[in-house]
Amino acid sequence: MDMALEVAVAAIKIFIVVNVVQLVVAYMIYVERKVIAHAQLRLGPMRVGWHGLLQPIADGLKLFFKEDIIPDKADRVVFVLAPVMVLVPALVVYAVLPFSATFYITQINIGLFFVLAISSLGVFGVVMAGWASNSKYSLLGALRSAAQMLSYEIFLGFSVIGPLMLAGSLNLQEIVHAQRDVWFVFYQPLAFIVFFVAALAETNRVPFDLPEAETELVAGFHTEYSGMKFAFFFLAEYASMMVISTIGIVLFFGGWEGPDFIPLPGFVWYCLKLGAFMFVFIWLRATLPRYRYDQLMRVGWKFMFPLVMLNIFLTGFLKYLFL
Amino acid sequence: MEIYFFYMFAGGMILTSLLMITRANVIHAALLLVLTFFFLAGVFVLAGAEFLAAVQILLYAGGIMVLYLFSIMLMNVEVAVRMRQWHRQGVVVLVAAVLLGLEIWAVLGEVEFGAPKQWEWSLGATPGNVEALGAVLYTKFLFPFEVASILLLASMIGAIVLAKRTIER
Amino acid sequence: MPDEVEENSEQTNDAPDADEPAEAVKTPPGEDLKEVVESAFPGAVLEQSAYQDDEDEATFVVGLDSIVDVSTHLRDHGDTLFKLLTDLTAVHYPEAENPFEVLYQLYSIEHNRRLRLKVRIKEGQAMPTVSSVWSSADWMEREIYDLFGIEFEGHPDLRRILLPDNWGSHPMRKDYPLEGRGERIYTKPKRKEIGD
Amino acid sequence: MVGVANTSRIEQQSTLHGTEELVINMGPQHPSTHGVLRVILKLDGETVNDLDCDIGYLHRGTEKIGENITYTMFIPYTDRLDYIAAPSNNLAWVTAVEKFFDWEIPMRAQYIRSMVGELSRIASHLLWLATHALDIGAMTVFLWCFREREMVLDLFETAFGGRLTVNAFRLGGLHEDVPDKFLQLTQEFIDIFPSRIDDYETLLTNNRIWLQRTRDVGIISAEDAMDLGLTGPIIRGSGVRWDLRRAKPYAAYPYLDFVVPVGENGDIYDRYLVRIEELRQSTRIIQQCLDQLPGGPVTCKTPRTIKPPEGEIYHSIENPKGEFGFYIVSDGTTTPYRVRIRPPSFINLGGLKKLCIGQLVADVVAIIGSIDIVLGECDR
Repeated sequence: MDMALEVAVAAIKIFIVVNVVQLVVAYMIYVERKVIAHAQLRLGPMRVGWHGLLQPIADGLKLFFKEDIIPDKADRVVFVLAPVMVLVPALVVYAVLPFSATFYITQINIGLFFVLAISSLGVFGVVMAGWASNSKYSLLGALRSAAQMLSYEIFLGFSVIGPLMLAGSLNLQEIVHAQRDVWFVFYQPLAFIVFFVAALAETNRVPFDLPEAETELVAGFHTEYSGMKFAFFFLAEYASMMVISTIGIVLFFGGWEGPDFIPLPGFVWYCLKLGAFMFVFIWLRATLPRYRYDQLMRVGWKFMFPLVMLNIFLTGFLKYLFL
Repeated sequence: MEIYFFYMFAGGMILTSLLMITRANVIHAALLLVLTFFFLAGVFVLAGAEFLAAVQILLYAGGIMVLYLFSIMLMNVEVAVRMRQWHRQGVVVLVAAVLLGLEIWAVLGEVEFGAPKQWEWSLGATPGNVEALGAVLYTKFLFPFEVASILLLASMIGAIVLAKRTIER
Repeated sequence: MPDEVEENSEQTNDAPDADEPAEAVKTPPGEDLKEVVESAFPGAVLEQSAYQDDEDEATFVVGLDSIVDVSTHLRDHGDTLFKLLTDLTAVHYPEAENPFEVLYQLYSIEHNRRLRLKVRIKEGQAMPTVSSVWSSADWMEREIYDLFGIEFEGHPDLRRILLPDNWGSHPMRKDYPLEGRGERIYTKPKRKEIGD
Repeated sequence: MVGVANTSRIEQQSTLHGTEELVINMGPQHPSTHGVLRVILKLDGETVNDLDCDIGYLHRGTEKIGENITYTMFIPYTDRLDYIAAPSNNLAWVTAVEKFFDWEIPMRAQYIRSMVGELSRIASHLLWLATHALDIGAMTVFLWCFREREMVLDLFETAFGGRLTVNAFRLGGLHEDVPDKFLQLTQEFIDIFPSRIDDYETLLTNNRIWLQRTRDVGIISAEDAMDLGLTGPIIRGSGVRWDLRRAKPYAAYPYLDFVVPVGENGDIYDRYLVRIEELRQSTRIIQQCLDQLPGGPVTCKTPRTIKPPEGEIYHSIENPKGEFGFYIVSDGTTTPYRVRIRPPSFINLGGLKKLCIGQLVADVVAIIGSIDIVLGECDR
């Protein structure tokens, strides 16, 4: 009986989170369009609803009803599976993310590790999509993206080790609790820089949006996709942006905790911090050009890798000295 | 309850590995191997080794298999599919299969069937899983661990040297 | 207004007009260039003309055989340095004895001078390519081949460039019909690979 | 005619063993080939080993049309060549035809011609900067540039009634004098434009990523540039201080003061800097034109039918994209015997192969952007 109840509660939580995430993602796209539009002297969506507020819904509906095209020479099974393989890991990760002190689906003691493991699977969908499309642009995009995401996963993984050493736990809740006094970003600025750059690369955002660089590869790995399958890629991209932002908030900015003198609920703090992160993502997109493939790799291996190793070494050394 | 999950994961593992070795398309085989890793990770979780499960997914599925796919995709799969898949190695295969069967039979003879009471069914409840692993790895097994690292390092450098020579040529 | 103008250009090449007026009264335009050519290849310049005696319109008619040599010489000689092949085109005079005129419009940045070379050829006669002298001739010769049907011997990659491969005729010829179905002459796509 | 893709030197070979070069087709429907250009690339990984261009998708036989209509009727056709900077083409055509005659073009017309020519240079360079930056991923510059380009098009509209294809000049001068409002609006535009150039430069000039993407990429030496016949900002980017406005002045340029900017390395970044400086210099030229603009008529007395004497001339001007010239053969009738357009985009594009081989595929996009082509003029 207890078990059934547990399962039911978990199911309800999952239902809420998945749906809220999708809605939030839809509106994140809206916000991105608006912010970029205003950076570029445009208004952005204005037609559907007040200031285009219903635009995401209209877009969603449009994508639902669009014709679903599978290219003749595509590998049908893999082609259909690929968007799913991208979206599912992006959503599964939400199972362990702490949105506030009380609201989360589950907490496991390898939380952070779980997040890294599952989000590393997103690259499969991308590679599958690129290969199954049987198009050269898609294949090039997939190859780029596989190389890019694999490399930057390493830096991402190493950059979280610093905060982990300070917190002494892989459990996301405990990491947040460890920052009650001082956010780790002040202890770990190097780690944060590397984390942020790697996060941009992992989510394929400007200036690392090579896998889908539209001026070179048309749309990279999802060139051949349309309709709902395309929407899956889109959803997954923004969902993983949110995941990576949440991890950043948890590791470096004290998660849902805010300063004591401003009495706001934890969830509100979380949303504020998430919004700020997202804004930086969008801001960068409006400002920066794109790196070239070899430059991206050079930045990673010749600059970020030594930096993050230095950070781990320094953290260990200082922790040994002072704690 | 857990035993059903176990059978589910184990059955899935066997099924996907069988499918994997019979596919003509290398990409499909590689993707099925990923699925196999997933089921294996599930078994690890059931066994209370969630760290191992995460490593399984992160390294094998998320890392190594992507590299496999990466290199497979650069090949011309269409040509490979049309190629002959069964080589005349029936006799060798038969001998190997018989030997393996004997081994399995011998091992299974040792194991008591029934309720596996020595397994701790725990999902995230045990506190010291990761810590215990770390402690053991860096104290008792430090030397083998370092030896393994150096071995990997050496092989990595070797691979780089080989690849670099090709590029320079 | 004009008199307030100051020349602050760092341009190195507005000088050549300076020594002109004294002798230019008598000599036709491009006489000095002709001397440069004639010193190396006597008799290479078959004809010399210039529209309204304009220095920029100096034109030499050169023989089919000597065009590559003359071009190379004009490019490399210190007094000419025609390093820029500005334009390469052709004109069709259907009634003339040599119906095709191939024109080389040269420019020298160092001396700020223009020179036009002309070669007159017969129908079906192939031109030697100058793409070894100026790389820019590559595409322009392809264009002439495409629009006039003049072949260039030794061209590295002589294919049609503007029109489709299976276009059956050469539209810049004067006898190409302007309207009607005559212009839509199809041929089967012919994969012609020159230089293979 | 239709349905058959042109053959290319480059064809995909499929093998199972050994390193295979990937042949990809960029265009003609590709976001960054700036129109209908098809580039066939042979890639080794991401490195370009060979390249072949397929052009002609926009071929309209403009030269042939020119042989069959009068000199005046051809002016609007020149609009459709480099439609990004239409008045420049008009200027090239009218100055070329006027070379047949010894007309005294009124100074007011000459100044307005120079002014409009420079405005079209601004319009063209803005579109180049917009698309070039977009190719490299800087999206905001695109829309910022279009804001100013819009203002320039508005100016054209005020003066001549057309925005894109302007049909600005007539043989012998202008069709009619420009309205005072045009001069006033031009002054307003010139007043704000330098600060807008600063805005673009803030986003790009010292941006590390921009520098990494453009420095030492697509290098062409001055000698190679001349060999390939490259003209305009490309050859100036390679350090050749040569500008037809200086070398063979036309319109009011003999009386105007401006600097011809040159680069040092001949890479994409230098071409970028040269064009940005040309934007500033154009602003300066327009300011001088406005200050020095004389009064009087805008057209000289021209015969009712334009019948140049028999002969042939070549005349070229410095278009935003390079040397844009006309070779005209007149047989003494009202229609030219032969009109040859010397298209800078066509010839500059011919240098693409030399610029791209050995570079990465991402650089091809940047290099095409830095050449600044417009296919309408390339294919004619």
